[in-house]
Amino acid sequence: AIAAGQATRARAAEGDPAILELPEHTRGLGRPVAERPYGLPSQWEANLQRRESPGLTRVPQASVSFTPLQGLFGIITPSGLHFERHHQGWWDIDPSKHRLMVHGLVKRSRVFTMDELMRLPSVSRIHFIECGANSAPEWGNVALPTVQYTHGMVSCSEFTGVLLSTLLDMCGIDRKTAKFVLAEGADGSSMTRTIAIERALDDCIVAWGMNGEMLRPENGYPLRLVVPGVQGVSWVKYLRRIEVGDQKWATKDEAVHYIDLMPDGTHRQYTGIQECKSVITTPSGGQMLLDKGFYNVSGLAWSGRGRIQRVDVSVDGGRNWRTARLEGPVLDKALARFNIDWVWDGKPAILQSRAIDSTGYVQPKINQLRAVRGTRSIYHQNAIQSWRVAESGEVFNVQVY
Amino acid sequence: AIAAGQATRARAAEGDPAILELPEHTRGLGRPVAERPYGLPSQWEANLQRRESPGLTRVPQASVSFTPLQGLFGIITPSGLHFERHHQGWWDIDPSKHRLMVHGLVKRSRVFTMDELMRLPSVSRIHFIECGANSAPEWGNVALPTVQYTHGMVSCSEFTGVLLSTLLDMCGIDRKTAKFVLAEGADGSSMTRTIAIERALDDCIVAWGMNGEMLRPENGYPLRLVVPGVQGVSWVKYLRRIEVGDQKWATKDEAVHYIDLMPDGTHRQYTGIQECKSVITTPSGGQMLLDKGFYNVSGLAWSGRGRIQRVDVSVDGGRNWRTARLEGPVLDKALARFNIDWVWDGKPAILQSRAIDSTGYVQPKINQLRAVRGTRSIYHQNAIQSWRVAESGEVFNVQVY
Amino acid sequence: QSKPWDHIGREATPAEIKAWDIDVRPDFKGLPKGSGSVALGEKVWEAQCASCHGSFGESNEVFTPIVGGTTKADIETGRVKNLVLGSNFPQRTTLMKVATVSTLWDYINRAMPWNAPKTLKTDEVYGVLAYILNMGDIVPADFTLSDQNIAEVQKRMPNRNGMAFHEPLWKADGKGDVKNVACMKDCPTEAQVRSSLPDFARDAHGNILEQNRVVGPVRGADTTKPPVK
Amino acid sequence: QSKPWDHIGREATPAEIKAWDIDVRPDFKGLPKGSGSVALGEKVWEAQCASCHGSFGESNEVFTPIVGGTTKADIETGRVKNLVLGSNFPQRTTLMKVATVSTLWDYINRAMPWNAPKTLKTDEVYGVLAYILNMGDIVPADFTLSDQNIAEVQKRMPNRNGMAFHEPLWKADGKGDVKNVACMKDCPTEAQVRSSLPDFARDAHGNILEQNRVVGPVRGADTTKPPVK
Ligand code: HEC
Ligand code: HEC
Ligand SMILES: [Ca+2]
Ligand SMILES: [Ca+2]
Ligand SMILES: [Ca+2]
Ligand SMILES: [Ca+2]
Ligand SMILES: [Ca+2]
Ligand SMILES: [Ca+2]
Ligand SMILES: [Co+2]
Ligand SMILES: [Co+2]
Repeated sequence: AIAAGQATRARAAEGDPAILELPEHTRGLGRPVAERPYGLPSQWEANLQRRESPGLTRVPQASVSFTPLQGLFGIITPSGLHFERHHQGWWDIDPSKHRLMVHGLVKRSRVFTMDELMRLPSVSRIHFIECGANSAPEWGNVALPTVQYTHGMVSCSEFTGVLLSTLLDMCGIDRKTAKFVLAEGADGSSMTRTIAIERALDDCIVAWGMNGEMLRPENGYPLRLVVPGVQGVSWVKYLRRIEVGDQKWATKDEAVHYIDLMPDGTHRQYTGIQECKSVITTPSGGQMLLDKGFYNVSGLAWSGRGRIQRVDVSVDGGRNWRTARLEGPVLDKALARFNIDWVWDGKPAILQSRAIDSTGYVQPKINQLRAVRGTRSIYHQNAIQSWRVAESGEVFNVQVY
Repeated sequence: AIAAGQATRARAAEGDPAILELPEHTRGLGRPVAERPYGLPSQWEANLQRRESPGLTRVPQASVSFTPLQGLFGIITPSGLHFERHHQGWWDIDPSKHRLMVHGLVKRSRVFTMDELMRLPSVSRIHFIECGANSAPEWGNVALPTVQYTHGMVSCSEFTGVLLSTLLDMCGIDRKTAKFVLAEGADGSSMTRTIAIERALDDCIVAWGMNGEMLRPENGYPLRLVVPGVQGVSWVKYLRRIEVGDQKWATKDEAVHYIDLMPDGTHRQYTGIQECKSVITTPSGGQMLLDKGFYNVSGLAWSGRGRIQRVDVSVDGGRNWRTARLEGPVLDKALARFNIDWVWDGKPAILQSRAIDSTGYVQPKINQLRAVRGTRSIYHQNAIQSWRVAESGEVFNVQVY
Repeated sequence: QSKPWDHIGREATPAEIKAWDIDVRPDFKGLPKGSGSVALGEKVWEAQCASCHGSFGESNEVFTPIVGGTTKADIETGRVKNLVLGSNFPQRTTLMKVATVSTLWDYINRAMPWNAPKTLKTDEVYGVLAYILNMGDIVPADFTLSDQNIAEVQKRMPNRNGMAFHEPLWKADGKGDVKNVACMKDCPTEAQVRSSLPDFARDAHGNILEQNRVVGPVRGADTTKPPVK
Repeated sequence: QSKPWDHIGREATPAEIKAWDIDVRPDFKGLPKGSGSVALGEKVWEAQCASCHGSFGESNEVFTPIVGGTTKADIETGRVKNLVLGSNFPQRTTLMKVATVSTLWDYINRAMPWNAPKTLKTDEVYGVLAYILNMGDIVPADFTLSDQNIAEVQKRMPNRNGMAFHEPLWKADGKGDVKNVACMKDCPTEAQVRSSLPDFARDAHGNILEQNRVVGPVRGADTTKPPVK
């Protein structure tokens, strides 16, 4: 045993066995091309899954699964990890039988097959989608252990489709009377949401493509509405119908949910915009720093009102701030990735990020949000997130202001 | 039978059964969230796979699988459909045992674990990767039926990693003597490629992230070199070693392959740059237009020397050209998506696209390429691609100049 | 100006529009003619709704209760008092929130029963909505709800005056109602922890160790164990 | 200037560098001492290489042949004539192309045998390379290749003068050697088909119908049938 111990030590001094002993893959023949005609992540990445938050919802077909932001890079969300929000379950619809109808206050109504839609002039644009209820459980107090659950209802993809304005123009909308459109899905919930005509004629996309391929079934295959900057529930999946009208619809998901309860007991209705927000994803809640010393602190920032202009980071609970590097491209209503240097001295620290968008809006602190909106509004919680790094290296979700 | 026929006609006049008869998914409860913790494309998308070109290579571990560009959108390539090129098969390497060594003409050599690399300052950037042999079989004559096989060895992803320059700076390269670096992989082939020190210090990335998650095993998990603008073989997968030196290495894949045979019998050696190129992906070879009338002609353009500045499209075999729309963002050494309107009158047509990059270089015709380089050089075939649309609507791969 | 793609697609037929254009607006545009009594509604409810929502619309099983928390006084004022800050009522039921009765008609018709949406007959929708409204004391037990009297019922909705429209959060170019400033140095903050994760929540989402990558600058904490002090 | 991340990682030990630093350059930097005869090489070849590359390095099975196509005259000039335009030689063998003998030493040592790379002993690499060179008439049958004489052998490589360095295709900011102009109207072109897909190639990649999406502006053509005229 002593001899073996000495041998191990000698070898350790000589170097790392992972280098000295050539691994199997350096001495063998690997696997063939196209063994997986559609590829998957490494077996070593299985920990990064979309996951439900237990207790958040009561039935899994009217529920949420969250994107594991704690392990992601850059701005593109892998489509396999895109968060899910269904109200009546997801379907894998036969695209040859899917139709889109556009009607209402138009000169001529229109029915399109997928074949027809996909012939139309298309655009491809990178946008974030965030559920209006992202970070909702923490309007009051800290409730969730990791960034997957605090912020994992945001994703960012490259969407391809025809501008909604192109379709509305084709139908000859009545520019005088047309004030709103209703978007409706083809699933059981037939999700319906009102969109202002200015939004509809601006940058909304009737999209079939997501990150280079067709939308995934969980995200509305074969057709979904993309409403840049607006909460995800308006990005109607399995889109089957657009009605042009002159009044808001007050549908269930704009009259009973996605309404923001204010301290005076009124609800703000039609609060779609996802205001400027950011979060540090590494290091973040539930993670352990391995050691003192240098870290690349990395995170995401976005704004439903435009581009990210700047992100500042504090490591002392908001007393002092430094401006982070933004990775390019920094796009309109898209996630932006920021990075900043940090040397951890091993002492307790509180990390925060604060985004500023192209309108000059500064992401608020949770107490500033509460001062205006109270703690019960559920939606649109875009406060600065705080992560406490303990001496042990463990990172905890906290509220600091 | 007559009655049934009449009933069908009557119903058809009333409308489309796909609308009139509500489908099951409009009348039922769908599937739960997180049923697939890592999602996959729709069952209806199974035709779009990466595929081998029969006869191109002789053993599937030293072979190629091609990206189905004919069915993709935008600029991001779905990672599951990223083309593959292996020389000795692919592996799914345990990242905790992977090491990167940097040594040679440096003040201090360095060994990094993945834990250590991923602490370093990182960048996230969107770049294309193209195999130097993409489109190679057609230096002579038309040989391949579809754009998957003519151009499917190009992909574009968002890569995340540490700049190679950061690592080289850490090691203190000797700026006087250091002229080249060698990059080496950890697989059986231990692929080795020489990179000029100016390239290495410019925009090369030692990358672990691809499209938001870790690299896929087929693309070098857990570490690959990204050499923007340079042919894919230099993007060494399973990267294990960087040696700094003062001479080129003339490794097998830069002395026996990836050398361009010229008419005079010499080979051009070290021809890494992927010059400006484009291709129309819809409609493209092997596809059938469903009808006369309007089409959105869509394609991809890229340049290893910079950004795409303009793409022109001809529908008459290169006699007349119109400038296409470029979708944003248009990035350095990244794919750019172009779109242009076209009304097909049902007569034969020949579609071409021609890209111009930020250096002013104009993508050449195949005869112009041949006039300088002959027909035998195998690599770096960046000619204008021609697709002939027959009266039947079928699209054929042709050469026209 | 006409576009070269204008020929793509075709007009919808009246039957097609009828098949899909099912939405009902607050002004009752889209509401089909029909009627249903509370009694009919009770039958529908017990047969097709109660299994999920409970016999009195009070079940928490699949969703927040539909009925409860509203008072006769609310029906007078059109503002639900239990929504005001300080109220002790534990839930926000559907009837407490919804301002527009059309919303309920539209939604039940469109999406309920949850596992068999769009199977109710028009009169059944009227009936079951009448039953729900009756459970909320908005209509009497002998009421028959119809397209003729629904506008009257709207005037009794307990939270009909409870909605505020805050335009800046509806328009992309609006200005936020919450303001922070981009202070960089010695900024005002207590810099102390005001709230942190309750102990029971540490592993309520499973072991976080297993939800993080096996390499990288960090690992997941083993939340099956208490934090290291 | 020092960086806050400079402490990350550690120096490689000499043993580690030795284990991985296996590359051999054209100037023979990195070449380990050793030697191997053609006779030894023949044994290695027959046992470990011939199954894939053929007994005389001529097999097409897994790859282009390694040996063939070079002449004594090429060895004199250092330029392989069969590479010149107009030659009838059907293949481009490894020995026809490779200019640097170091390349072969490095590659065999690094990657061969294909299914068991890095298992050859140093002397076996010398030997099997000697055998390949002998098959190409570059060294005699009684030759023993070693680190001492490999530089001499380099002088006999048939294509040693066959490489050209064209810097513009090596540098990102180089200028292309092929020029087109961005003509927009009435441009010079025959606009006629000079080459098209041979009939046999129509379905050589399978049925293209099954390689396209089931919806969209186009379908895949059914290439099990001839094109519609
Ligand atoms: C199989 C279970 C089930 C049955 C049966 C069912 N429901 Fe529901 N109901 C749900 C669920 C789950 C939701 C929440 C859906 C969502 O998240 O969008 C819901 C939502 C509702 C809502 C909206 C509540 C709110 O505040 O958003 C109403 C109203 C409603 N149901 C009425 C009915 C009526 C009337 C019936 C019978 C005709 C019925 N339900 C049958 C499960 C059911
Ligand atoms: C199991 C099959 C197999 C065996 C055994 C094998 N090889 Fe190979 N060899 C290959 C393949 C396949 C390639 C091409 C690899 C690539 O694509 O990079 C190759 C490539 C080569 C090349 C480079 C040829 C060129 O032009 O690129 C040389 C030289 C070579 N082998 C020599 C050897 C020697 C020497 C041995 C025995 C010690 C050997 N091979 C054993 C399959 C084999
Ligand atoms: Ca949402
Ligand atoms: Ca390549
Ligand atoms: Ca309507
Ligand atoms: Ca617990
Ligand atoms: Ca070396
Ligand atoms: Ca055939
Ligand atoms: Co919702
Ligand atoms: Co290769």
